[in-house]
Amino acid sequence: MSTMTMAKAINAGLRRALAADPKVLLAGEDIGKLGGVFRVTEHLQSEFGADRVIDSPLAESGIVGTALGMALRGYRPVVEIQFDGFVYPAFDQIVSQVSRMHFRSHGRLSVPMVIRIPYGGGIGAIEHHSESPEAYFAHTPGLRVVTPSTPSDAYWMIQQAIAADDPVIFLEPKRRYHEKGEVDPEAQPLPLHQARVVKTGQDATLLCYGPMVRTGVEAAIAAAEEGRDLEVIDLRTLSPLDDDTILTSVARTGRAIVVHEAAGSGGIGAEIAARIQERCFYALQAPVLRVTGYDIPYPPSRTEDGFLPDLDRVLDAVDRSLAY
Amino acid sequence: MSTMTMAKAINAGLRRALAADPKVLLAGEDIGKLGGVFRVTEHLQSEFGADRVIDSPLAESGIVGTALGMALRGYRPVVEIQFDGFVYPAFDQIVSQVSRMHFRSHGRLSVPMVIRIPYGGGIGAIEHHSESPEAYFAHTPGLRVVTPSTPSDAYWMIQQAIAADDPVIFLEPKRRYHEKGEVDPEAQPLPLHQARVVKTGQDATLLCYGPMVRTGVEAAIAAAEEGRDLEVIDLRTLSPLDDDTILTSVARTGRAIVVHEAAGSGGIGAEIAARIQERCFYALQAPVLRVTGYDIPYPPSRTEDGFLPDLDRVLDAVDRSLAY
Amino acid sequence: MSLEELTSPTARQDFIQLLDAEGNRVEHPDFRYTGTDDDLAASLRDMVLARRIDAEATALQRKGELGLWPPMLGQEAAQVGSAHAVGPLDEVVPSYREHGVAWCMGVDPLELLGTFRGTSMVDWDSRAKRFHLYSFVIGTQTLHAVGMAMAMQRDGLVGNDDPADNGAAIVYFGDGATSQGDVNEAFIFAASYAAPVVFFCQNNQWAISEPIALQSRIPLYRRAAGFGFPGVRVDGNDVLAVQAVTHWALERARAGEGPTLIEAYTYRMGAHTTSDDPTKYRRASELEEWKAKDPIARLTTYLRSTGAIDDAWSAALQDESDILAQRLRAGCTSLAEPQLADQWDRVYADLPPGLASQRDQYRAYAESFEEAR
Amino acid sequence: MSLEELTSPTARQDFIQLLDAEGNRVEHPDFRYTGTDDDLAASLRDMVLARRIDAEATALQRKGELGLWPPMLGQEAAQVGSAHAVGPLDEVVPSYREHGVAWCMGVDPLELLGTFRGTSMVDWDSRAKRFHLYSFVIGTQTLHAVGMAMAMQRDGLVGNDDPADNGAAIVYFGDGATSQGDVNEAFIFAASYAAPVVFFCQNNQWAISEPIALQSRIPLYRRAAGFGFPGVRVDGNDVLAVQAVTHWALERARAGEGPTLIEAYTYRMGAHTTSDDPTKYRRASELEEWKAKDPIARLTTYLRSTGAIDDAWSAALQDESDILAQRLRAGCTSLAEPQLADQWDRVYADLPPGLASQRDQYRAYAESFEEAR
Ligand SMILES: Cc1ncc(C[n+]2csc(CCOP(=O)(O)OP(=O)(O)O)c2C)c(N)n1
Ligand SMILES: Cc1ncc(C[n+]2csc(CCOP(=O)(O)OP(=O)(O)O)c2C)c(N)n1
Ligand SMILES: [Mg+2]
Ligand SMILES: [Mg+2]
Repeated sequence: MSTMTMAKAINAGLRRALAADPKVLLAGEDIGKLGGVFRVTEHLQSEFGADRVIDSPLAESGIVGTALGMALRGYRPVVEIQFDGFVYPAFDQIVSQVSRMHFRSHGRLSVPMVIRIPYGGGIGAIEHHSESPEAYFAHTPGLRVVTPSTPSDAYWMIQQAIAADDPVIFLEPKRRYHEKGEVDPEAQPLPLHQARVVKTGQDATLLCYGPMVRTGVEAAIAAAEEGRDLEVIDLRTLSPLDDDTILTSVARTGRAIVVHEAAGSGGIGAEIAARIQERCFYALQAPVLRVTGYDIPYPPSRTEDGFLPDLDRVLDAVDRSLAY
Repeated sequence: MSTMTMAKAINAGLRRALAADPKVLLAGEDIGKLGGVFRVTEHLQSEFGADRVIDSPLAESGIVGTALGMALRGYRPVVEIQFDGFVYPAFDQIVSQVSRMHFRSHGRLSVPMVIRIPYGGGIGAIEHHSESPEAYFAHTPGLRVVTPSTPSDAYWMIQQAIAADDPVIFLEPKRRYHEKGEVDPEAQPLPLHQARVVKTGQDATLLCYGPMVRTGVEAAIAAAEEGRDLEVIDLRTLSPLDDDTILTSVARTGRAIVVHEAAGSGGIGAEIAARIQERCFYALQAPVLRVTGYDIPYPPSRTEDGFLPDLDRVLDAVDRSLAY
Repeated sequence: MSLEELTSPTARQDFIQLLDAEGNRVEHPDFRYTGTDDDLAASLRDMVLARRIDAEATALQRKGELGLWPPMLGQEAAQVGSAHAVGPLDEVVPSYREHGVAWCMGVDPLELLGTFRGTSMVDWDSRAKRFHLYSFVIGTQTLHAVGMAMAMQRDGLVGNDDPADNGAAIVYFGDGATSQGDVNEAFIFAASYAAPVVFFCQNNQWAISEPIALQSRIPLYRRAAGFGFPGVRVDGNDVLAVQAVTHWALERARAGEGPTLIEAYTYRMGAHTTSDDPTKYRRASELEEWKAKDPIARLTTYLRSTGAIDDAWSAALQDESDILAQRLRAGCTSLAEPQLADQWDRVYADLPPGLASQRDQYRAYAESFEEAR
Repeated sequence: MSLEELTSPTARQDFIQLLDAEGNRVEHPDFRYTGTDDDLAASLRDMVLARRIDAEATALQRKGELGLWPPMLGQEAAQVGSAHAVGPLDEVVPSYREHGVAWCMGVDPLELLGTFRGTSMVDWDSRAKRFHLYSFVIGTQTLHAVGMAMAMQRDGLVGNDDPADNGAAIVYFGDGATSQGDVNEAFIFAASYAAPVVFFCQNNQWAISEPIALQSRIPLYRRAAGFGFPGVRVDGNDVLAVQAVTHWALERARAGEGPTLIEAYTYRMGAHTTSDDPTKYRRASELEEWKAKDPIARLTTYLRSTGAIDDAWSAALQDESDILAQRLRAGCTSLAEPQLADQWDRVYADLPPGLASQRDQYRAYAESFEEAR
């Protein structure tokens, strides 16, 4: 058991995966000597060699496309996209090739590949460095989309993602990279595709993921002071969604609020709201509410505090939900 | 007033736009002498010259990126993506550049550009030729996403899209290209961003667009025989959605069924369901149901009849909705 | 040849030819065909049968048995010649028109038909055949091939003392494909890592209706030099030259000397696909000119002139071809009909529970529906 | 020079230099600087002020006033030299490090700061300045520039008899950017349409931590030949050579002779951005070697040697520089704070009703919140 940041936890998880399986490879821009711009791959090239921790030319489609080729020969590539906003040049390879190779080959081929993407805002960055592209990937059959919210989950989930035989979009909430938590390398981790009830509660269910889990927990604590007992769920997997955990909770509380940074329209919250109302119709005491980024491009960073869901916006939604 | 196919109607709309404004340009693969693989641009190059109807090298990112450059100097480029499945190489240019240039420039620059995409299945095609990528674009702030369902709408909407100062993703339901309808060049068209009530009804609202409008209307006719009075709405605009028309209808009928070809998870139906339950919570007598493509890649064409929403699946959903 | 020589735009190997259009063997200072006339007869056989497969598939499409077919008519030498250079550890990554390569790699042509009949995505076992899935998004497969080549480097299959231990990847794409970003990125990755890959571009002069001049103002093979590896142009209708050049390029790759771009200069004698109408965009005379360069005719002329083949040989081949055609016609209509319910199991290696229940619901719905009939 | 000559890898103009690192003018057979020493003094002034802007911005970042800054230290000659070749009808399309070009194009350096302070997206009026928005997704802007050049062709701004009627686009990008598909597609479109565009690549040897050798095994300028247009390498720390070469390339473009790739061989003397730590990946000695080639030092030496500038000139420039720096420091902290409520109006030319009500709801929420405080 030790305390470490999420960035270090992913580093430790990658190290363990590299050590355990010679087929595991890392590739990406600046991941070698520099250890990545967030230092998530720090020291891994010197430990495992430049053949296994590969600095790639500056071309995301090339990175993903060649990784797919390596996967087809039995490797388990883990590629890093330097920032969320730079995944789009690789979009074609991801949605038309990586996600479908298993399907196209009638199940003969598989693509055990992980695409790591630091994502989300809140770090005062310039444009294209604070995006939340998860809905694009979650709408794409054949991909798995997961995101940890704590160092411990990050440590385990990256290893589980690497071990998975399907392509996994691994979203790393960059503004939580430097937050610390306990990591127990002997623990028995939760399965990759299961949501976690972070806090149980009776009055309403807060559904959040990645960078917003901390916000959700803080909101629950604040709400408790006002006598409101919120259940907080960390989704962890955005595709496939863990319907059981979500629906069981909302069936009980009758109220749900989804929180994410991405634009609301067509976001993960839309799918969750649609599912909940489909399957918990009679149990719902209020509409599923969404607290999300607005339907505008990520704004100049000095306005991001207003753009990103925060404690107050979540509590405001709780109020509105409970008012039904 | 004349009767023509949708493909000819778009051709006629493009011709009128080219004739009316010298700044209108077309670009794309094979759109010149060949007139496009669907002949939508037939004869336009010989009429307006190769400088205005431009055959492009085989590179979608290049087509969209250069069109953006032309738009920045005052042109109104209309680019053709040959098939839905080939838009992804241009995804970065579309979501990170085209959609944001107005925003990035604080409103100083605008991008009056149309991206035409023949989309959807039902034509027995090989893979990558039957995709429905609309949700990716609808989740992207700064883009407008529209789709006609009839020759008349196609004729007018393409002209309105070209006249719009915002970038417009113009989705053409390819399996309806050869269906005929009336086109009146003297008519007063509906505004581009308004849905149309195709048929009024009391019992439930069918929300459909593009290729599915015909299916929706057929379902309504069949349902009428069983004494069920369905309202059918042709959304026409997928982003922004015409909330007024949608919500007014569902507030009245209390039931809604969204129909589309794209995968259900994270599709347009999710957003519509989420909005309806948010804003018509008390009016809803049944959950908003979705009849969509399944969450799998587009399957071999000899299974597409089962994959695509059809009359029976829509009626089945109507039954389920009315059973609540 | 040195890299400098190979990348020089004025190098004399501008158009490598070993068998001219009239069926005469010609000398080239750098390349020669090392096989026997019997080997060439085997190539001719493959070319003839590949053409027959193509013709039958085209006919099956006309009869409505296939939804679409992209004919390879005219490209037999480029495909068979290059495929004959493929070694036992090599990987072949096709585009969508490589029916001749598929044939040489042992893919049952019936398996090719499934994709175009709509009964399957891609039917053959790409790993067993070392012939990857057809690829329909132009250019994407070039990156996959480079990745496979990078994997071979890591597998220790490159630059070994014993050439039998070495392998490489060869990837096929068209002239139009060279405009795609992915193809150029593939050049970059391959050059950067000196990956053992051969870029085999069939310049058939057209990308649907677009002539090569729209994609490149200069000969395509010269693209490679700017990325730091050799590019060569070979007469794509000359199976000897194609095989010799491909052999050389694959050897370079396997030895660890890095990538090569081969531009096989050929012609798409048919339509782009059965949906296409080339009269809209190209002169009939162009086809006539290229007919005079037919790859099968010239090889037949040559082999007859040397006596390697005779009437009996041709008659036997004709029989073999007829039997194959017959098998294709019969086999096509009896390809198993796909079941939608089966498709869910192919989306993920481990089917998620939500998707399993979606499949089950579909199945129940479809069955209820069948019962109701 | 003919195209053949220009695209030959052995051409003698391998490294065009007109002022060596010691400040001596040198001859080149094909290029010469046509300006006066006074013109050069004006270039020196721009280089010195650009360096000062860069230094102040770096300092402002250190003080926490900017979130980030990408220093251009060392690239002054490449930027000022090329910018001085820009004509009145030309369009300039930058990447994100072109602070020196921005300065020459008349952009108020305070406007540069807003982007990096997080007060704005991009502040300047790109059309009025003919200096397009900064671009942060590597390589994308090269296609925009080609599109602008295509627009200029249609505007009748290319190949006119009177050179004053002609224009072209010049686009800036880095050595790393050359690996992106978009950049290579830009080469293809430009070549295909003979678009009036100059591709100005500042090869500063590094793409963050990645050395140029990872992107290309051969000199970058040679990439162009494979696409069918000339590429030249110029000493990017020699403002005379940069200006002469850029002038020539822009003239070619404006005259309708098509694109050129210029590789300005220079060095990023600072960190990639203020977030970067170059000691992790590069030798200190490398920086020392390049310091000896400093673009400002050599031009100062030269102009002092000819007497074009003297102590008084330098002192005046120092004063000007100090005043500019002072203005930047003061101006930075008083840049208007952006309002989130204003952002909605910039998403669409015509704000859709749903978005207007989202904005109004936000505003009401924010106000209620303010009131509640
Ligand atoms: C990304 C993408 N864009 C467009 C298409 C449509 N398309 C199919 S084949 C083709 C032309 C390809 O030409 P070429 O590369 O020369 O190969 P050929 O068909 O001649 O063998 C086009 C444009 C596609 N399949 N993929
Ligand atoms: C598509 C994309 N991928 C990655 C990045 C992250 N990134 C920013 S600058 C940079 C290096 C660019 O190097 P180069 O093109 O040489 O320009 P320089 O910074 O040296 O001026 C990288 C990888 C990005 N901005 N865009
Ligand atoms: Mg071709
Ligand atoms: Mg650089």
